[in-house]
Amino acid sequence: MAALDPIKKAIRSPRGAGSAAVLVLVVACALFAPLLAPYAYDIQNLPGANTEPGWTHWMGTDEFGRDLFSRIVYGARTSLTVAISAISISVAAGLTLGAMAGYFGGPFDRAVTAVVDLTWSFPEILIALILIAIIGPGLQSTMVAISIAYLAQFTRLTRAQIMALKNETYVEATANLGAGHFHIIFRHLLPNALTPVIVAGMLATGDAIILEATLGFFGLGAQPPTPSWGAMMSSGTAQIFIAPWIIIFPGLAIALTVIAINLFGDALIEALDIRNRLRSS
Amino acid sequence: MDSAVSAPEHDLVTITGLTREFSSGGGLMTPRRTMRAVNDVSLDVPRGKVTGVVGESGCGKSTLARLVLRLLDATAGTVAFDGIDLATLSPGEMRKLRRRMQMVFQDPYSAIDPRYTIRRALLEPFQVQGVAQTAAEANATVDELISMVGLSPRMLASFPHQLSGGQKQRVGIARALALRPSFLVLDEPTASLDVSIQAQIIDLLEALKQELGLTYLFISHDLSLVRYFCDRVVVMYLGRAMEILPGATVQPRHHYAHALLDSNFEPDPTRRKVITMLAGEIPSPFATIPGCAFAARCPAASDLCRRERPALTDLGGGHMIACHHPKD
Amino acid sequence: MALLSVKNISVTIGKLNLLDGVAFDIGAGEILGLVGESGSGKSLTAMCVMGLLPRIGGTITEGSIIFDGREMIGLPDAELRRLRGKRIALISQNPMTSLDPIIRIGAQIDQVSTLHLGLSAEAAKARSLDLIAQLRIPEPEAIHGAYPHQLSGGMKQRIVIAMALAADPDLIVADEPTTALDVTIQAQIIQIIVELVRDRQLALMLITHDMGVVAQACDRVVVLYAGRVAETNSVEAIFAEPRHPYTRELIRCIPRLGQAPGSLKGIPGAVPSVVDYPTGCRFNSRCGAAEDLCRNTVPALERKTSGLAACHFSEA
Amino acid sequence: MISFFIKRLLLLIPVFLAVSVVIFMIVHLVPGDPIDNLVQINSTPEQKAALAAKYGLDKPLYQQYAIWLGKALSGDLGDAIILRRPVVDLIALNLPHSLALGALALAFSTLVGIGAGALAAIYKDSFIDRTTMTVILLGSTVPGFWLGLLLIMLFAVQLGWFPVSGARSWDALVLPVLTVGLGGVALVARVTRVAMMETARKDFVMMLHAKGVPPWQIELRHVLRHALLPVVTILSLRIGWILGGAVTVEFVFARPGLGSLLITSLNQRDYPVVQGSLLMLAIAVMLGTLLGDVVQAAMDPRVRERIK
Amino acid sequence: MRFTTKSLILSGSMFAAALAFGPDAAVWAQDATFVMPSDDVGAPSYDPIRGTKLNAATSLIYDRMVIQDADQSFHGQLATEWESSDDGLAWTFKLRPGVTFHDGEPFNAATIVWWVPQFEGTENAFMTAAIESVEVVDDLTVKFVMKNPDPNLLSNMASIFMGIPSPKAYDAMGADYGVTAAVGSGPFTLQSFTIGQETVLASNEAYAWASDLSENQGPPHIKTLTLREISETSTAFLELRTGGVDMLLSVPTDFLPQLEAEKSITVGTLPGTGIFYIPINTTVAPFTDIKVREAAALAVNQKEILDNLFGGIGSEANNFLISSLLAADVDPKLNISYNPDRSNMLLEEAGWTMGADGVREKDGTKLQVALWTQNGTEFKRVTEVVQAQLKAVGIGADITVFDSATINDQYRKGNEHQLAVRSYSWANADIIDWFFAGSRLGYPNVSMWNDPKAEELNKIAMTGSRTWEERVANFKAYHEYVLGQFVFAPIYQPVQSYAYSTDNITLPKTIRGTRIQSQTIVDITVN
Repeated sequence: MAALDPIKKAIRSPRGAGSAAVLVLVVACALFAPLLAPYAYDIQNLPGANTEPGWTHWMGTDEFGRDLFSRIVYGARTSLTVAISAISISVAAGLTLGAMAGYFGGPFDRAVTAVVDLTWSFPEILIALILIAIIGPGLQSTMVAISIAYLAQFTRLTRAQIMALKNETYVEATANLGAGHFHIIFRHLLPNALTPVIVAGMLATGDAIILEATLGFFGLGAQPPTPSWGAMMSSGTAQIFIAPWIIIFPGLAIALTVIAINLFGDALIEALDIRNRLRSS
Repeated sequence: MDSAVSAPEHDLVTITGLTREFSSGGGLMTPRRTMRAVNDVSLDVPRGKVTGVVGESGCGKSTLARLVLRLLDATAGTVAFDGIDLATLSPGEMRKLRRRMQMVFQDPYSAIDPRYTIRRALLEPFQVQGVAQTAAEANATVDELISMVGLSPRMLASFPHQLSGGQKQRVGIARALALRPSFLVLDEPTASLDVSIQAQIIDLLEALKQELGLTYLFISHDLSLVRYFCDRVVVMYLGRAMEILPGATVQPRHHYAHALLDSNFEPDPTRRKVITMLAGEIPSPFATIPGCAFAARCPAASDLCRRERPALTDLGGGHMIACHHPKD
Repeated sequence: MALLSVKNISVTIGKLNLLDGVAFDIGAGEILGLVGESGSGKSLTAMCVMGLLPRIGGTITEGSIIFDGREMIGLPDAELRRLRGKRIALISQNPMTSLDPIIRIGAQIDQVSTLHLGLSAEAAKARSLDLIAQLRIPEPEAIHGAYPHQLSGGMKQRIVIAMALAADPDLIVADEPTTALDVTIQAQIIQIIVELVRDRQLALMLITHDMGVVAQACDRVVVLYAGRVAETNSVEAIFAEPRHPYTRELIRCIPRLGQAPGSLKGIPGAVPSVVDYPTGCRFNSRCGAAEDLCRNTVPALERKTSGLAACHFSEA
Repeated sequence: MISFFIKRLLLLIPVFLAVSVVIFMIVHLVPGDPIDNLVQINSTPEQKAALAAKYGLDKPLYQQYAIWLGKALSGDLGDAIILRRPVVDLIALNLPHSLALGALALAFSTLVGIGAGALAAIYKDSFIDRTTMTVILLGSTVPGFWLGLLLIMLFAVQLGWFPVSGARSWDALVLPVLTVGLGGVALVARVTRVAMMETARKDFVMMLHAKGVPPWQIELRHVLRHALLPVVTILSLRIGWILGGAVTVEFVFARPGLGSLLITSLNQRDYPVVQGSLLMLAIAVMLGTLLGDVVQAAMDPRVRERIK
Repeated sequence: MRFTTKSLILSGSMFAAALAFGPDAAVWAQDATFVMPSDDVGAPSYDPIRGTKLNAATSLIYDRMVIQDADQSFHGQLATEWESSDDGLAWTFKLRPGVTFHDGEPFNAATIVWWVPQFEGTENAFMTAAIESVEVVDDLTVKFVMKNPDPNLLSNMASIFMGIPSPKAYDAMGADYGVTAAVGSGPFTLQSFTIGQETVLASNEAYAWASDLSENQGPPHIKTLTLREISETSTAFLELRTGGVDMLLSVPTDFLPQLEAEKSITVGTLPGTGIFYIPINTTVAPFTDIKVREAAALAVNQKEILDNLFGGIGSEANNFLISSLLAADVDPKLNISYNPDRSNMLLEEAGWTMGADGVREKDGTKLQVALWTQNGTEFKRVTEVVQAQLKAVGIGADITVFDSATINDQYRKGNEHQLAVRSYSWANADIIDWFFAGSRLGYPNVSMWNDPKAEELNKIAMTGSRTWEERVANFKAYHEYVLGQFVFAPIYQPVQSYAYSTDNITLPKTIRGTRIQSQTIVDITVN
């Protein structure tokens, strides 16, 4: 498959291979959490709270005596689900909005650009916190908040792509064949604009994982006992001296995942040779 | 071919007073500036002939090409195709008419969607026009099209980046011919190709014209190429037609046309020349020039030229010139 | 003795063999035309002569380049830098992008003479103003203080020429100096370059794809095809009796006034891509006279009745 | 030039108006009635209405907006409902901390980011490049609060070099600046690196080499200067990001700031404060882009040309 | 009167002693930084009359008429002695002579006459609601004429909201009072107040009227005291550990083990002033059924929580009041203690049968309820354990974590919450009224409890008691009734913990008072 070629190429570089391996591992954790986790994520064992990492509990236990490794494995599920769904919504909305704005231009474009530029200059965490204040706490609202927080980025990028692509000769050539806007947008512009937006979406997934964790740190997002890396760290801060592993392991899980996403994204960008197009926004 | 049987003396395309303005700025930051990319151009494109438009960058030749195909709407003036005023057509009618008028673009490298195979690119005209085809018909069509431009059907499965520039331009021509048009606008089809390939493409276009009875509007900056390929030549400068030469061998009399001619070095070391340096460079298209657009650079310019714009007048035999002091 | 002597250089970038045994000389005060179509290796040759090949990731795998009696290959960077700009200057292909857009024109010309001639700021400026005037640019003082975007393409190319002349070089490499310009300006720039070079008795390596320009400007011509020299000869001989079929075909591809309709034929096929050069003569797939010998054996660049040509059948 | 900036300021007016409407509306989208938080449990509807009238919450929305905007333009952002003092005072109290943290973090990100980015670009694809960029990537891939806690553990607890928290002395700024700054370093370094690599491919750089200009001079005087242009753009667009995004860091280090003021008042449904601090952030964002334009114009004659 | 205390002579002699050591004290004069309890963070003002949230520095700026010791006994601060008439309709207070406010204004009977009516119409009006009027007996004696007997008057007078401000400053400053300045007669003067950040206090060098709970009867030893507000407890803990601050006025219990491990840190505890409990929304199914309420309450394993979450520090809560209150001493049968067997039995009786997934169901409805909690480590922890404990008897609970400001909004809606984990801090039995009176449905009556009998008992307890003993008995009855209705589930009674650096400061040997307030802080010396 031609579509998989860049991925293959990306995996061939040492960075790409390493990061891809980590990502496969994380995704496997999320998919097969019940099989991989040695314990249930919500079974408390209060007398065994704050146990150091060891043979029975590889990463120790948390303040409720729950197995930290199992919770990190399940936490991958929460973090990835939130991040990937949020970014998917965001990418889909950004593609639509950006394509409309970029293709048709005019007052609609100016309005979209103004709003997008302004929200883009505000930190995602503030946008998400304000949105959650409006729509209330919980996993779904966190997803919505994150997706709106990143909407500006994808709208900008898509718009820039479309603006560049619509000057390509083949677009004019297709118009000259008598093609309508619909044909041009969906058969030519969007398919060609897709790659950088998807890669940017992939990179943003890393940021979204951090954002989800930060919201978890503020007590928003996944509700207990559902494990989320951010919420785990939030409650771990209270144990920082007696059970530092509670905060260190989820933090490492995030760092590792996000670094892997970034490195793999970089490798992919190189393989696809789209650095310029990503920067065009 | 329906157009081949039409009377040759009848003009296929008639352009009258065609003008197109572009404006830029006009926000709070910049004053609104208007340029006339094409300024009051009138021209007939005779059926079955090659009409050439020659000029340097910014002369409006590419805009003219797009106006003729109504890829852009004219600010003023009309384009009549086979007697039909394009401006009066509804989008649906215009779409139908596009089957009869097509374009070959300057840059073959970006003229095909990089994600499309050649086959898909060649079938797209039918898809866009809603021409239903069975799989067998489609295969036959693309085979015929690709062979017509001298490429092997093996290339149908290729992506554009796997083809050389010349091959891509051939695909571009095949795509333009897919709907069996009678009229082709060729917008500098060889400008980004090597000379050895340029000659191939010109040769191909010539053959296709004969074979299919096509009418061409050929746009180029290369006067020698235009004079070789075209039956009539229009010299444009800053959006205006400066001179219309009825035949390839007719000596131009406009000073600008001469400058163009002068700039062309012959491939013959025995015919080296000392060119007359033109003063200055092509003015900004936004500048408003009261008189002759070429006056500022013209060696023969007089006050009259700077004051009053010369009208395009017939010197006889269809040789038209817009100059107060034509060269002898 | 030749000012510059390029001897059988071969160049690779990555795994690609882009130049294969390119050789030519330029004498002092001579204008050499390096002609060929895209992919022939013209610009790469210029990079070799400028000692800039490593900047684009290329390596000279064999051969030598001798400038004024000194071997340039293997020269330390600092030495090469003293040659560049001072003794060998470059006029690049695209004047639009050859000047630093955020630095004043004057400063960019001054830079050369302060760097290589050790001139003071005032002296450098005076020299630059003089050069600007010599290039027939009006109001040198204003131009000296202007930024590149304020100038037209033709003007910019004249500034690039001034920059090339600023340290009184012995050799100028002009890499398609007019391709990016309008037709009327192209001719003027060529005329200016040739005039200045002739006046100063400088050597010029003029790279172009335009046989018209070659005929107009050059003393001798090197025809490159697919990374190899096809033929070198005096300009008169090249046009009068080309020894290589490629040269002959190339000249024939140019439309001439009064040429009969339908008589313009291109060279069949396309320039082969560097990834699949044919064995033997690289022109064999497009050559009407090619035989098995051409397909199997690389023709050597041999001396013919006049000039050198790499064709098994050229003497015929 | 000056007239350009006057024009730019004028151009910001409609943007400002649009933003102010959005900010005003956001607050009315948030569920929860501030009056409910304010009144006694068993107060009568009359008492509620009186309070609503006191804060102008009984008028139609557009009137409330007009009144609010009118006052805001004269520098009166109203009184905080919960915090019981003029919003302007609260902002005045918090803004300096945000500015200090923001400016220093910005300076840190810029200097370190440009340095690292330039280093990576000059030695591109080498060991130096990969190591620098990976180390920098680390800084941006961990949540700010986690990084903050780790820095506290290391520098404040283990080494005792800096205070754990607070905003009482200058050295209390070091760790927060590092925490906020490290996130920005990656951004600046990446932009610098890519911009330098892109610039290095430009024809004029080849021309400079052809002129025999020493490479270090080319990198520093020409290439880096060009690379700074996108860096300035990015940074100017991210002023609000730097001022408001420090909210987690402010939380961990128990520091005052615009971000934490905003979040606290949002949680308390203290609308005037939310509106005021958002408006302040929006103004900072707009001034940031304006400042970016000034710097751009100072650095790039083409920009000056465009704005003439 | 039982609580009448005479302390003038004692305090006079201590004053002399303080004068004698005066020069030395000056040598020792030092600065100190304390961290306020995290609950105090964000208190917007130092206006004790209109403020609804005051922080720990308030007791240092203002003196009160009386203060309370840990044993619930009252000690004079601005009042030296007091007595109540037998019918409870008059209280006479003798005021301490020689007291001046920080602005130099004298404190006397006129002050009290001005002060009491100020509460009218404020949120704190209930404090003085029983006082009809204040009469001046002489310059240093006032008489409160009561609308009805209020045995709780002294307890109210000891509240932090009863800090007495300088009338002159209070009237002059209007709405700004307490924000930009606060003028009391306490041992410290307010230097600066940065909301949410810190309050800087300076020693009131004129201070010579400490209560008999303090050894030091002169100005405080600490000359400049900074009270910082740090909402993140781990940050506060790290500050203490690194010497950035000298004392944490309150430490979450879960930090105690960590602090005790530190050599230079001493941790002390005071009796608790509140409990953790689960209000049960009695108006929303399934908790309209008392059996389900009881089952939920009995499912809470107080001991498990005490031992594992709080390291055994503090005590189990089995009813609604802190154990030092007499009204807490209810019939043992009524106390609510962990009893999973009965819990399961009750649920069976109520028709909820165990489902395959461990959650009970009835008529196809799952016994799945909402369990709300607020941000804060202790809350979230207790809630998570409670969730697991409820699950053990087949009650599934979905946790929602709100921030503390939003959650009250949510309660007010009345029908969205079912269970919640909450805590209060209040050392008086009238807290039952606050949380269960029918007039405060939604919030603070989160249980939405509105029952005629309870209202009647409430009325008797709140307004029908003439003496303290009567009041205790009435509240006990009210308490017992509420307990029997299972409108809440008690969980845990924390202790108050504080921690300080022994390297930096020295605390008096015995800590007096109900919490670390002015009476202790004036005794603290800086090493």
